[in-house]
Amino acid sequence: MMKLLLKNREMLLVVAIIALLVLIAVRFPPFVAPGNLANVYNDTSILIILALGQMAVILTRCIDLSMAANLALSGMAAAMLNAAFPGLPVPLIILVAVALGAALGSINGLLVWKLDIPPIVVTLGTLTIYRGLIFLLSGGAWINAHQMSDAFKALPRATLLGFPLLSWLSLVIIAIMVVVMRRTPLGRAFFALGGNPHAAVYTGIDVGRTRFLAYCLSGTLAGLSGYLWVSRYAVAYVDIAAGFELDIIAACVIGGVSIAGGIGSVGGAVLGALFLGVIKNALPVINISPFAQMAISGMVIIIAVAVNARAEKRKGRVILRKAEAAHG
Amino acid sequence: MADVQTIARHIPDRLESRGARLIKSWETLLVAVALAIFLVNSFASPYFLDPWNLSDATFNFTEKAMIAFAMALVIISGEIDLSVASIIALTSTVMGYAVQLGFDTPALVLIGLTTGLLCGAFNGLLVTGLALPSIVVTIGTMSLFRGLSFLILGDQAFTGYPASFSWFGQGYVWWVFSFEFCLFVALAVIYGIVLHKTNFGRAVYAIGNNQTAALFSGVRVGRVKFVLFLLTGLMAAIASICLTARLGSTRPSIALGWELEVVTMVVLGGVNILGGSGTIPGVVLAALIMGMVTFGFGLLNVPGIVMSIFIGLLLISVIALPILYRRFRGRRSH
Amino acid sequence: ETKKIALVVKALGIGFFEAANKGAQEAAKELGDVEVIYTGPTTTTAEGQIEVINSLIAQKVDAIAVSANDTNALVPALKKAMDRGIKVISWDSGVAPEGRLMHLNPSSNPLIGNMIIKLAADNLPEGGDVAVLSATATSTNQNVWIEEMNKVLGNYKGINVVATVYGDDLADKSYRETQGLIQSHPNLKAIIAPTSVGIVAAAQAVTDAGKIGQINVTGLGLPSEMAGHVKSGASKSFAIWNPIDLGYSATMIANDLIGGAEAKPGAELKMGRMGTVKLDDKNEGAMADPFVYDASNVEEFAKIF
Amino acid sequence: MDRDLLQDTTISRTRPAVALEGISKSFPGVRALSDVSLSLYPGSVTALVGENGAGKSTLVKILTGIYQPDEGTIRVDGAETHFPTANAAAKAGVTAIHQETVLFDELSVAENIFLGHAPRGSFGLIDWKKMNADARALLSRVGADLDPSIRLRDLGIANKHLVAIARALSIDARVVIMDEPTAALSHKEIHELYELVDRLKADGKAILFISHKFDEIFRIADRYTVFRDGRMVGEGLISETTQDDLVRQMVGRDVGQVFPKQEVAIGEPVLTVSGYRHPTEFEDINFELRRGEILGFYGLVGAGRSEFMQSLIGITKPSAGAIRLDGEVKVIRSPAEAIEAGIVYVPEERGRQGAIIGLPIFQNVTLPSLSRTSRSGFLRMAEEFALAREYTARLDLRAASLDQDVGTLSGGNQQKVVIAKWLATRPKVIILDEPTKGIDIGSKAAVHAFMSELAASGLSVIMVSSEIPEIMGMADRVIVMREGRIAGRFERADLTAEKLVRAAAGIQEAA
Ligand SMILES: Nc1ncnc2c1ncn2[C@@H]1O[C@H](COP(=O)(O)OP(=O)(O)OP(=O)(O)O)[C@@H](O)[C@H]1O
Ligand SMILES: Nc1ncnc2c1ncn2[C@@H]1O[C@H](COP(=O)(O)OP(=O)(O)OP(=O)(O)O)[C@@H](O)[C@H]1O
Ligand SMILES: [Mg+2]
Ligand SMILES: [Mg+2]
Repeated sequence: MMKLLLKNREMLLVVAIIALLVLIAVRFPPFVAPGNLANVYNDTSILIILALGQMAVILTRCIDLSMAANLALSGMAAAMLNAAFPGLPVPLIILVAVALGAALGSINGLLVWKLDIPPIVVTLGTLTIYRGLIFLLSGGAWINAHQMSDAFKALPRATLLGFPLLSWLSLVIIAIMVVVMRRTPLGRAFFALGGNPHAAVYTGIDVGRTRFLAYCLSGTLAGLSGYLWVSRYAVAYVDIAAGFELDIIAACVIGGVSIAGGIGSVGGAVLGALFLGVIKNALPVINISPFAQMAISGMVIIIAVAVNARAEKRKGRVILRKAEAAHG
Repeated sequence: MADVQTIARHIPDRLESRGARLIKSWETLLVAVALAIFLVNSFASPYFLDPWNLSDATFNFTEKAMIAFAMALVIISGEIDLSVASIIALTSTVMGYAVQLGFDTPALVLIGLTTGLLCGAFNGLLVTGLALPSIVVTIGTMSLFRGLSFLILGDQAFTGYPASFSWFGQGYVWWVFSFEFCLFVALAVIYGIVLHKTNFGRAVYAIGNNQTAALFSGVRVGRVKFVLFLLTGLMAAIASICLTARLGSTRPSIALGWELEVVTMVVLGGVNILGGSGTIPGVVLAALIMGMVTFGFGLLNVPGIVMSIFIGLLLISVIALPILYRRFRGRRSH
Repeated sequence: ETKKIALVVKALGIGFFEAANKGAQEAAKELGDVEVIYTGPTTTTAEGQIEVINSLIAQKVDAIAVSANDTNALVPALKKAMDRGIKVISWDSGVAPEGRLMHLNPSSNPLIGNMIIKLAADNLPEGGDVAVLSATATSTNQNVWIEEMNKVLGNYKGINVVATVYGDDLADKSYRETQGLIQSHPNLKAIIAPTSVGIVAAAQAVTDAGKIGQINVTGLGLPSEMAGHVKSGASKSFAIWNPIDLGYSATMIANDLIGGAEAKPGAELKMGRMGTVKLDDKNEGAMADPFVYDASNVEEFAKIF
Repeated sequence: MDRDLLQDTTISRTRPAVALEGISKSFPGVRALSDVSLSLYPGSVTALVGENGAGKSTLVKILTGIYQPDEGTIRVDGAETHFPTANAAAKAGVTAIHQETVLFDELSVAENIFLGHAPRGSFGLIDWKKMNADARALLSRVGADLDPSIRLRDLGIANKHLVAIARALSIDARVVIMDEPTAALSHKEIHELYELVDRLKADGKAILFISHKFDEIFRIADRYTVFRDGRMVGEGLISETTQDDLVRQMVGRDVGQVFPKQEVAIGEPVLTVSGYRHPTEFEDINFELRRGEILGFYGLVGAGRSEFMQSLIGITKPSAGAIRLDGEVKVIRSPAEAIEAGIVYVPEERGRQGAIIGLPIFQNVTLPSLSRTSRSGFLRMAEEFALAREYTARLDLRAASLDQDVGTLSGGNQQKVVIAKWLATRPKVIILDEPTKGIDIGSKAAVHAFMSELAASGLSVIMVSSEIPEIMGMADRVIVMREGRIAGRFERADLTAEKLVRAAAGIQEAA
């Protein structure tokens, strides 16, 4: 039983999340009411979307530290556009945010692809540059709720079948990512190239180009999240989502995406994000000091990494026949 | 060839003189950049060339640079430690707590250093003992250590450090030379010697270039890495003592975001983020460059975030330019 | 020779401080021989402010007027400034006495403490549960106000303060903390947010939770940012002093000190069109009472700040 | 090139399926191919032979779009083409089983076979069902009965190789290239492969077959081409040549004394290994190594020799067993302790375990001996250079300077640096794991001569090798391993190739 669990990372996470919910329910039963769980999901939607983008990048043995900065810049652009031209249709604004996010992601991708600069250096650099650009763009000023049009703010809040559009949107993106990762050559290329970049070349995968596309994907999702974030919280300023890049990476790591590339799944990343989301939302209501939150998420990350590493541990080649039989 | 009997050909020790190598090195590029920034600053602001002002400016980088020395070794060995800023916070918090209990300066320093070493040991144990990737381990401990500091301090601040303690952050050793600056210089020399002149330093390079081969060659890889994490913990503690003394108070948010600045400094100093190469003089130069950029922009009242754009561009372009240059030269020689 | 007065704020880009800068510039124009340097870090950190202060010292400015991110951490840097002959005052959010010549409170702290709880109580004749959403756990002024509020709590029968949470002056964190409050306290009747970032986020969260009418958001905010929420009913009323006047006064006081005035208990310092401020025994002075905004006047002031 | 020879043959009348003309390719410091031409004909197997480093694999990579030639043209059915990527070559009908297994441990068997050209269903999405079914069919064609949905990581090396072969067949190709396909296969699988090649040939495919094993070349090839130092030095019909002739063309001279084994008086036991076992890798390993002896360890690839040797130096942790060195019981927990005790291991994977690319030659050489060249932890460069000079000279290293990055050396010279590194520790016992793998014949001879000298000077040598000639030429005694156990022991006197092969493959002695 335990073995089976350890084998399947997604199952393990589901069990962990349920256990967590049970623990929370003991102290504060209303938390597990369906309505509230839907709220928690809604609150985690943006993290889920971002984690899926980060997963694609990590799968290819890269990392995107600039996602949160990208989100903030795209979000600020969307908010400023809305503030300056309140009449502009919201879909157009979303398109601009997504396009801008994709463009920023592609800059990362190009630097990694064409100049061969290590991904961590590239995105460390662009992280500060994108943040700085928000300041230059906005002059440091905040865009507040009253400067945004109602339509702009309404979209993520509108409900469909009783659930906010934000939740639906993240579900759609999960579905798209499942198809992309599982059933398109690009998705398979992410896995292949992360697993063995050398061999990927032999199978006709263009390593640089595939990484570039992974960055474009993460940038696109960051751009979309930029709009969602800004309209959901109805505010845009230089520092929105500051430090969120680490939450995104943590969600992936908890979800079993291997930082060494090639291993991971959409389900894992989503569950990893949800795990963090449940903790974030639960701590304030179960009367655990808000000051404990950070230490707890730190502990969770470390435990998750250790558990995943155990599950991943190479079974080791088996030479002895008799041992092989015992293993299989 | 193949004839074993032939007298072995003589292989010279070195082909290029040290001078020739130096001219082509990364450090030379950095010296040029540093000089350029120095000149630009001198022209841009009449206040720049003032010994006291320059002395004040050193506080912009000394604490970060101290950590950068240890971080350089960690990165050369192929690992990374993102928890340094959180170690500063936890160390400072523990020292603050000790102040409340009535400890005096020497005890505070001892307690601070011990806390830093314990944090480093925790990282080291997870990375070497459980063989976990250091980047995720230290993302975790980054939250954990600062989280503990929040847990202890909550919405409080520790103040009331003894006057003798504040000397570490505000004292001057001689004329305009602050204690922090002198410590920075001393640590630069020590780390330079450790990395470039000792067996330990050689082991760090060997591990960074090929961990497996280093292990097969008798390098105690686990032990070396553990010591490296201890060292970053220790240096973070030293930086924490200086910073706490300089601020005279402790908040859990102290030194927030420093880890990325430290890594930027190390990478700008020519240390390969993938491990295997880099020098301490490079890191020293990068520290000076970042300090001068911050100070120069500060004199012109440019907001910090605009400076960080510049640092970001500097980081990418300083790494991209040699690559582009090599490519350009390669194309021409065809 | 123009005099250089630096207006150092908690962080650039916050509407409140931008408005204060407007006032400072106005004062400079009025004085003629003063140049105001409006500066600050980009995030609300003490380290960032210290770097800014160090570069101001290097520029040999004549005065520094600072709204501090940390009461104590700025003291060494500001002491150094005073050692080099720079006049240092704090305003809005104060610095410990040894780090400044005087502190200008936007209003008296007891008044603000009383005001925020009164705003909540006025709409709760039968009493009920209220919660506080503060800025960072370390902000000097918020902590003082909450402390003052607790002192007078006994005067408001039936009002229970059930929780104090911290949104760190981040919109998303404040939003999530508010959500937590709504959930964990089903009988919550009011949220008091004595911070301009928190109050907007709380109002938004209450709106999104469909609790308009059940939970009243109040506290300190800017009319321009709150107008919409007053209209929607998420906030019945809130208070603030005029940040333009605050920036103006801080600049005027700094100028007075440069001109040779001495900051000591009992001294009266000149604040131009705002009159004078009298220093108490801690070298602190208060400007004016906070002003209450509600549906009747918020639109008008939203155009100004 | 001998055009007349071509004119005579019947196949020359058919048009080549693919033809390379005047191909050259250089790497920094190496000219891997210069002006080579080669044609592959439908329904014919061409063997490509040459020493290590002759440029065979480089040619394969050019033909499959992984490398771009510096000069020369590729013609497919007479038309000039370019293969900018591996996909382009596959589209043109060229497929290859590469020398290195280029597969993905984390992906399923089916996906390893079809990555890059998976069957597509609706909306152009990958059709997993069809992919698994197709994979199963392909696998049975190569004689592997595997579940296509399991992860590749769970397969043994031979099965992995079969997957690689299935992958090559999954592309509907006219040209099939096999770069040492049998190196990792067992007896039975090799025969199935031969049959497969025959079938492909009958289907009219053009086949390029690279191998170092002459018996199989003479078994399946129709034509041959010989490379030497990146040049084509001969070609013709297999039926018109002999093994000796091919070797002469490959080496450019007669190969006389390749294995300069000196007769050495064998002394007392130095190393005694008893009862070594490991839960999954090996068990029941007992033997003695004597002074001045070269003890050969033979086995098929994957027999567990390297794993066992690494347990002697503390890398793999054995679950039981003890060693005695000079009669004294020693516990060795890490390579550092092994070096101290006087046991050194020259690993088989030079790039990964041996050379530290990125460090200069002299630092590579002195790394395990730093305690000797330094004083209280501080480096002394002069001593380091002296040590490096001494040992690189003894191995006849060719390099521009001792300060040069080992990465810039040729494979053979890198191997010399690696051997020098461990010799400089002045060991009592030296374990050489595949010491001549991937190095050219000249360097090989130098290594063998040196090994012989070492034994003569009183060192004890363990030599792990998968090459029968090397084992037969150099070893005083041979231990054969199979599936983690000792499968046979032979004295030099009664050593035959056949006995070794039988023991290694587990075939019973014919009655
Ligand atoms: N990527 C590369 N970079 C630099 N040199 C290379 C590279 N690939 C091959 N070489 C060099 O090119 C030469 C030819 O190598 P190649 O692999 O083609 O030999 P081979 O004939 O296949 O040898 P083997 O029988 O050992 O497989 C060798 O000297 C090798 O070191
Ligand atoms: N299942 C496998 N998957 C991948 N590689 C394998 C597998 N089995 C064996 N190998 C590779 O084959 C090589 C030999 O394995 P091992 O070292 O255990 O046996 P050996 O008898 O020493 O073989 P060799 O003759 O190569 O030295 C190793 O390089 C190993 O990586
Ligand atoms: Mg080859
Ligand atoms: Mg082996």
